[in-house]
Amino acid sequence: MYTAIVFLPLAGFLIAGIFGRQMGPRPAEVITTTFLMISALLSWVAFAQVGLGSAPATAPVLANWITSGTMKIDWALRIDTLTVVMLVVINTVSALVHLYSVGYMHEDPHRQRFFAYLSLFTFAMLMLVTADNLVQMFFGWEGVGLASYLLIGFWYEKPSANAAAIKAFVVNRVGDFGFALGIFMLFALTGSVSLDHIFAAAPGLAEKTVHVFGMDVNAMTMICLLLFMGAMGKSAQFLLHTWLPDAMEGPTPVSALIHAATMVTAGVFMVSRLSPLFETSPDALNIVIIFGATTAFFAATVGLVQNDIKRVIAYSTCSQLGYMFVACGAGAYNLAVFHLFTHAFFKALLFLGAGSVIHAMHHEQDMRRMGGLAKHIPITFWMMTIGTFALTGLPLTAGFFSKDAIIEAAFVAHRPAALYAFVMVVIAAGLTSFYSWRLVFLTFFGKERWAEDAHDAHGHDDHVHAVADDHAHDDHGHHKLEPHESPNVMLIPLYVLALGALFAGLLFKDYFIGDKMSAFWKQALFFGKDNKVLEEMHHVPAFVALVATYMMLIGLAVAVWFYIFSPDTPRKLAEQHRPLYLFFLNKWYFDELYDLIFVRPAFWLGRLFWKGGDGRIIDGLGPNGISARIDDLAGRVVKLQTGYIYHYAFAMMIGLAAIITWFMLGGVH
Amino acid sequence: MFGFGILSGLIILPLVGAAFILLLRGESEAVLRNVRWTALLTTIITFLLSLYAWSLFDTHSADFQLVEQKAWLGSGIIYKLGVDGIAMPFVLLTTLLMPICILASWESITTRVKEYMVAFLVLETLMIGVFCALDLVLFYLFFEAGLIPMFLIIGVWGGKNRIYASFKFFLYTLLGSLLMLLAIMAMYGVAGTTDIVTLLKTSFPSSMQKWLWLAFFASFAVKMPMWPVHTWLPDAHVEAPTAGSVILAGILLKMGGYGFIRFSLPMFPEASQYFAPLVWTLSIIAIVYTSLVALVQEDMKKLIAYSSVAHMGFVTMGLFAMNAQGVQGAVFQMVSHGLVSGALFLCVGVVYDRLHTREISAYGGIVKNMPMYAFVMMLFTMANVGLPGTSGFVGEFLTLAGAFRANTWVAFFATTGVILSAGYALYLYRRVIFGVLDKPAVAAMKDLSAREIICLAPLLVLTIYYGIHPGPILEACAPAVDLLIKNYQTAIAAAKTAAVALH
Amino acid sequence: MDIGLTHYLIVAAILFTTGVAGIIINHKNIIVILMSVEIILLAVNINMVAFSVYLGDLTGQVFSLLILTVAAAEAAIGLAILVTYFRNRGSIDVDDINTMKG
Amino acid sequence: MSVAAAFFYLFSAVMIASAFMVIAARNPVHSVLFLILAFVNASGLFILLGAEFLAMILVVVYVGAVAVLFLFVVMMLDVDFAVLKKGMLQYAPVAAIIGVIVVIELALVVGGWTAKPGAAPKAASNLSNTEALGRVLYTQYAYFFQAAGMILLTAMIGAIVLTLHHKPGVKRQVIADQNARDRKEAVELKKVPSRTGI
Amino acid sequence: MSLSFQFAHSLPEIIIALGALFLLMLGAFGAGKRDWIITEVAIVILGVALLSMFYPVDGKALVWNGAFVDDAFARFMKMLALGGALVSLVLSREFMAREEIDFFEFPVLILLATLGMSMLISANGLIALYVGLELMSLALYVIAAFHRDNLRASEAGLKYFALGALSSGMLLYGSSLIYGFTGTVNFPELAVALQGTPPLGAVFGLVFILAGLAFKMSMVPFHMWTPDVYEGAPTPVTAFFASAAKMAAVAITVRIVITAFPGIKLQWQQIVMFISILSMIVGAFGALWQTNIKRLMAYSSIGHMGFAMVGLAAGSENGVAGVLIYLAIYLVMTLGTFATILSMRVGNQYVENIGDLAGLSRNNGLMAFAVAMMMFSLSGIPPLAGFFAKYYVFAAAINAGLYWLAVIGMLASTVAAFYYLRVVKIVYFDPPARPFERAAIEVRGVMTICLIVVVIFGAIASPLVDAAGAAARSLVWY
Repeated sequence: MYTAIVFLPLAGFLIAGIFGRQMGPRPAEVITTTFLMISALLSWVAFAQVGLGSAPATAPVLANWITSGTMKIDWALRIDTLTVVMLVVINTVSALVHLYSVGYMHEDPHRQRFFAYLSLFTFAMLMLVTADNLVQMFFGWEGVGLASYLLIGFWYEKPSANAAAIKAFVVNRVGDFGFALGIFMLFALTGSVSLDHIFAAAPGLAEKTVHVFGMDVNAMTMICLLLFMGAMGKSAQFLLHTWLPDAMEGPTPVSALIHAATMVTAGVFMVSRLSPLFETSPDALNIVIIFGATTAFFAATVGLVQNDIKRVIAYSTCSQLGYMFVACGAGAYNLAVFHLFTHAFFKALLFLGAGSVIHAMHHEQDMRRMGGLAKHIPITFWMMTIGTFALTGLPLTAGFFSKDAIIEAAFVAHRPAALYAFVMVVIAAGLTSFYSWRLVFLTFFGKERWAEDAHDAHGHDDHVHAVADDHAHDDHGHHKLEPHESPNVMLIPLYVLALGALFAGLLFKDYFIGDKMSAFWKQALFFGKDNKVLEEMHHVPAFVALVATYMMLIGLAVAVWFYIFSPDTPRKLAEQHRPLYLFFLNKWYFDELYDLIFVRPAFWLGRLFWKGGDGRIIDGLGPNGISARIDDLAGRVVKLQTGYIYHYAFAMMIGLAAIITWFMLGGVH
Repeated sequence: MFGFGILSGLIILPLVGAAFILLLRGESEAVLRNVRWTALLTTIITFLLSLYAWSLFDTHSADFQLVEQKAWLGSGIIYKLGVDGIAMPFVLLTTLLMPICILASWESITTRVKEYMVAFLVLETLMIGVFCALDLVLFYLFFEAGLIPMFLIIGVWGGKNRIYASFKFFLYTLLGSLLMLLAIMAMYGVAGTTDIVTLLKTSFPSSMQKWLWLAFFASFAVKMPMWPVHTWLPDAHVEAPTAGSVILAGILLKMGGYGFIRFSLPMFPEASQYFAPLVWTLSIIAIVYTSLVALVQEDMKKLIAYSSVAHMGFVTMGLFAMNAQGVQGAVFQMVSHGLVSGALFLCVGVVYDRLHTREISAYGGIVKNMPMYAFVMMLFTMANVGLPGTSGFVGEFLTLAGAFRANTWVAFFATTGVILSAGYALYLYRRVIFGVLDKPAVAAMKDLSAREIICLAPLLVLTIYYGIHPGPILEACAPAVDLLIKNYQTAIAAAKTAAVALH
Repeated sequence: MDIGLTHYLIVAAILFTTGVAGIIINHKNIIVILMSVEIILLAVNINMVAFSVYLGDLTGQVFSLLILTVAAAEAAIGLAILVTYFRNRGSIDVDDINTMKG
Repeated sequence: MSVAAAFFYLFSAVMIASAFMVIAARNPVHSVLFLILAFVNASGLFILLGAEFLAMILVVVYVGAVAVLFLFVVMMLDVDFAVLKKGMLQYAPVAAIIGVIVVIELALVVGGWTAKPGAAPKAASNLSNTEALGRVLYTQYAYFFQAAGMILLTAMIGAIVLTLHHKPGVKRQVIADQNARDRKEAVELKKVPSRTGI
Repeated sequence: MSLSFQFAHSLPEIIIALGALFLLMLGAFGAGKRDWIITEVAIVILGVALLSMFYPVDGKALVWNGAFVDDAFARFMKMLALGGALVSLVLSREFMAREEIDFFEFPVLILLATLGMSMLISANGLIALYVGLELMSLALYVIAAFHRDNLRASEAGLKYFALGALSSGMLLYGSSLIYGFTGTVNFPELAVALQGTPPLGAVFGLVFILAGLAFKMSMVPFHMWTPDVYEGAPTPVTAFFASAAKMAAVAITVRIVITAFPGIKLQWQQIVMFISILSMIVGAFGALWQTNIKRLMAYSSIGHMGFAMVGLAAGSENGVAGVLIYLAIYLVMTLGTFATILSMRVGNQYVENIGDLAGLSRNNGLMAFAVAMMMFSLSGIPPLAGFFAKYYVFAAAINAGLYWLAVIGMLASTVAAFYYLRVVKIVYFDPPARPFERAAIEVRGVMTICLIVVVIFGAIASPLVDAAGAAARSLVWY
């Protein structure tokens, strides 16, 4: 069954990918979607068996992959509660997104390719979560990166999409750089990369100091930080987050699946999966919590002022991932996974809802050109509202249970940076509430701004996009824009997700973080002896327990004030604090900064090395230079050959004189 | 037959084909067709024969197998052939790539077809010989003789700047190998034989080892090529015809790495240890530096050539890590790189045949009219990047893991190459394959022909297959590598003891 | 001061150097070069004979005799080539003998 | 200073001086004449050494044949000697320095000559120089003698093949024709009437 | 010592000498001046002389009062020299006829020169050396200027003669010093006399002698005549110079230093190294921008003599064997190359510019291949013969500890490879020039045979290597 769960998407990918062009889009859609549906159903079965039931955790080996010396890496499916949770999340969301895409991508001529990619992604993600060793995890890790790359760049004619795709891949690779080094270090120290081995070896290494990169460091701290670097890349944490907003260039279902529900949470999954390692290094966890909190706050601030509907949600995702890492850092891995679980539902819902909006608006994504859509697309509106409730943490919705718990966990965490984290996530909670509602209000309420400047709405990007989709969008004249509700094929996934967003928290709270948690998790997660964060969480002061809800209300109130009652205020505020506004709007200038310190220097250096290093120095002093010198010398040798007998005789005489003088002076003995 | 073994057969077969081609007279289309078919059949038969050799090969043994020996020249030089688990994969790689090369040249070579095919067949003989030779002089003979056909291939069928490139290729490599020749002579002076099997058991004085090592290094470093003696490679690649590039990247570069494994490491263990930091430094520079250079290339082939340099950096790094992962990874990386870069050059050849330019900026958006090509190219690009699941990953991963065990800084810097390779490879892909298809000439290009698919398909299959199941190669070379490392460590330990004893 | 072998040898050495110098210094007349060669051979002959006498060994004189013979033959050939050259070039100026160089 | 020494210095000085004049003279004819002078003096030195046969040969072969040959060629070539003048000594200083060095070095070396301990002078025979040479030349050194013959033959062939031109219109001696002539065709008898002429 | 014994050991010389006299008679009293049969007879005579060396005589023999030595070394080198002469004669037929200088004296002179070489190779004393050398040289002077109506040929002859006379003067002066300081001119006796600390005069004598021989081998700085003479002389004569004459000069150099001067080995090794390094360098650099292929071959031969002398510098038995192998291979390569040069005829005119070879591969595949293989072989690329040549000499040098010499040699050979490659480039990469006319059958035959030998040398090298080893042994173990 597990094999089926993992490999059905692969089968779907292969069929759609190889025969897609021959059989046309419809069969590809049907096959991949069906396979995913089956996979999703099976996942739930597995979830019931392993998580809720008592089926044992297993790790069947499928085949050997790499064997080299002591290094032995197998293809295996590690099934435990953590895995089945992820299976459920991945396959459910993936199946729904497949289904949704049938509608959303209806007009795209290359949609069989799209479905193939989606299935490929799902397969890679499943390989990731079922990995029994770090290298297989790395396989999935990079595999999802590939799929993400392909899907972000799906509209290949759009330069921005291509750029975003490369950016996503390369930034992820930066994270993978750390991940890989972490694997190497683990291997160097434990002689293995299989999870059981390294988990067993981890405590022994906890206090060990090793000499790495010229420093003497604590082995486990170094390993965990390196691995965490991978997680940062994949989960778009602060400093390595820049790719995620740009990734919104991909089709919206992709954003929902990859950049909200599943792939970006791989980092959280990884940290949780490797909890036995992280538990041995409080220092590393402290770093994790700092990064998590910073990301939560940072992304929320940027989210405040974005105008692209998907970017707002993207930053929101980024921010929520920060929350998850705060939970991890605090030691509450189950909480992190729980938030991951709930977040998958409501964020996918939000993305798909946004997709529905965009679909309705004929691929218009700028909220400033929306407004008043509630009455045009009421179902979408309601779905979005549910998602927003869940995100902001309306009591009893999914987000309420998971997110608020994280705030509490941050409060009680025994980390030097816990207080910082607490403050950050609280503020972020308020900001989240504000921008989420801002999104809803801008999109669904107020004037119908799309009508007034329909022409301007098509900025540069859209123009190219229009070229890209010229066949698909022939019938969509830009001037007769009339929002329409999405077809059922798109709405059904919304309903399902909405259910999840509303009830997932309530239903599974006990299993994930509540009373039944030890029965639920079994051995899947590891908590150190000193890790009491989950117990202490229940004994937080009241204000901590309520602060999240307060923040949510404050955010809501401000949003209502700004966007319903006083629409001019935001603009005024922005003008008054223009530098701050621009700072946020430009995402803290990270892109520019990176461009300045990495991208440009890389190209500059490349050119320098090429023209200067290879061209001038190596070739100039090496082959070309030497051959030029040889040329000169050859010219001189030839010049000696004057053609005059007496010169020739003279040369002979000089040679003779030189040799006899040499011997006269003693020669060499 | 005549007391010669199967390896001699492998070496002679292409020559027989070449001789047959030379017998064909005339320039008519029918003759040319016969020439092409002869060449193709010869290479295919050679390939099949090598598969047969492979089936006779015992992967559990670290010994040289299929050994044959004949007296040859006086004074210790013998005709001795044999393969072990390190050599065998390269022999197979060679015989596999040859038919593909012939096929890739099927239509693109229209002038002097006969000479072209003969040059390739001779080259095949020499390349197989390099990997089979068990006598140093014989090895050198094959090693350097390859210069001649390659020189002609680049020079006669190459691009605009072919003369510069061919000369640079030839002289650069020649200079390096001549120094190696001196070392070979010196080794003969010490051991009194040039039999590799005997030499492997000979221990050279440590001061001498260093010089010998440096001399061998001069040759292999150029061949690999390692920074800073790599500049011949981009030029040679750019100017060579497609199949020439494939062979150059696929096999010729591997000779350097093979040489390191066969000679430098086992025969001069102390010197290898002594110079390992140097090799590592150069490898890291190669990886980072050439990756950056690759980033800014405007010529497809040049970009891939530079990426080859970077990938070979992984090989040298892994080799001198001197542990199982490093060395096996290096072997694997070489085989994989042979498949992948060969395929990438074929891919470039595909579009070059259609548009006759390798300027990246001349292309764009060809995924639209060449989706199959785009897919193949994507796959090989990803393999080049080292995506897990492709063969590129296994080698890179193992070499890095090995290097980490040897020196963490080395692994650290080398791993940055993983980021950079993603950068340049995807940047290339984006500019060529993605984007708007707005150039009429580009839009008129047709997707892969059946011939091109036949060329690329085996490489594609193997790239994936070895990506998820690298076992065949790793297992084949495991005993030999283990033995190598064991001997190496024994030698180092012995040297240490000797040093202690002196004090 | 008695005249010893060394005297003869030094005289021969001077003569030899003069002959060589004749080839090097003379820029104009190719015949003088041929004559310089004769001077060199004369120096050698003096050496040979002197050694022969002082060693009490006839070999040197036989050698010398052969040198004389060969020198005569050499002169004949040299002059023959010179004549040929003169016929072709119309000059025996040493500075003209450089149609081939480099 | 003995008479022998005096003659030695005389011959040597004249010889070296004339050798120098050979290379310094502007007129090749003078050079040849100085060459002859040098040979004659060298012959004197040989006599001082007691090598009278070689002294004689030197005069006979060199002065009598080689030098005359030179003179003959110099005359025959009919070079405008006025043109062959200046232009020498372009880098004579360097050449001179090297020459001086060589001379000094040679002088130093030959000055260090000692008879090999083992090779004591062989017992002086009572044969004359010429007779002694004659005894060995055709026996012990017959091989060289033959070889010298081949050398002379080569020189002869070479000189002929290079210089002998069969120009049309040049009358040659044809022995067969000469032998075949008889009186009839060789002699034409004419009756010459007296006091009238033919 | 019976006369027949002496004859048996000097059979080749006697055959050649008598043959030369016979041909002279035939030419002088036979038919017209340009009688083709003379060349053929000369070839036959050389062939017979060559075969006569296979007449089994045992071991080493001193004949003609110790002036003449017959040993394996002599036979080996004579075969090379005679072979070179024979092939040069074969190559000369067509050329001489077309240039209208096919006088009967030419084969006679070649025979006389070859006789000189043969005597030189077998010389066992300084006098024999001198007469052999002069016999060879005088004939060579003449045939260099053999194209007597050609200014360049007579200039070549004149230069060769003037400098050659100077060099024999040097050689003689050296001989006189050696004679004076040791009291003997016989090689084995010299070896005995020069044991222990040698007198400086003997060292000087050695220097002068080696200078004279270096001239004949055209080694720097006594090489200056070579390019001019190679260029000016008629091409078959150049071939003869580059092949047979080189063999003899090197042979006697090897013999004299090994058999006569083992006592001052250190000194001659230094000299040999000195001239060898200079030759390799000048040979490599001088040729780089030559446009005349004969001139190029001149520099090439300078360089090659430098390489060959690397083996002698080693001073070991292996080194000498290496020199012998080198010479044998060089002989084949150089004859092959000259065969191709003699095939360069456009519009009934022999041409000598490298540029004339442009695009030869399109016009004449076989010849182009021959040129390319000769060039690759000359630059020492395996598996061609030239590689083995270099291998043996450098191996000897390395084993004698002459590392720097070997390294310099390798660097020089890389530079040299450049100009050989340039020829290949012109032949294969450049657009075709006017095609050459078809060469005579014997020229093509020589070319093909040399080509085959050069290409498959690796497979047939064994007997040669053994023979060279035996020859070297016969010399060293005196």
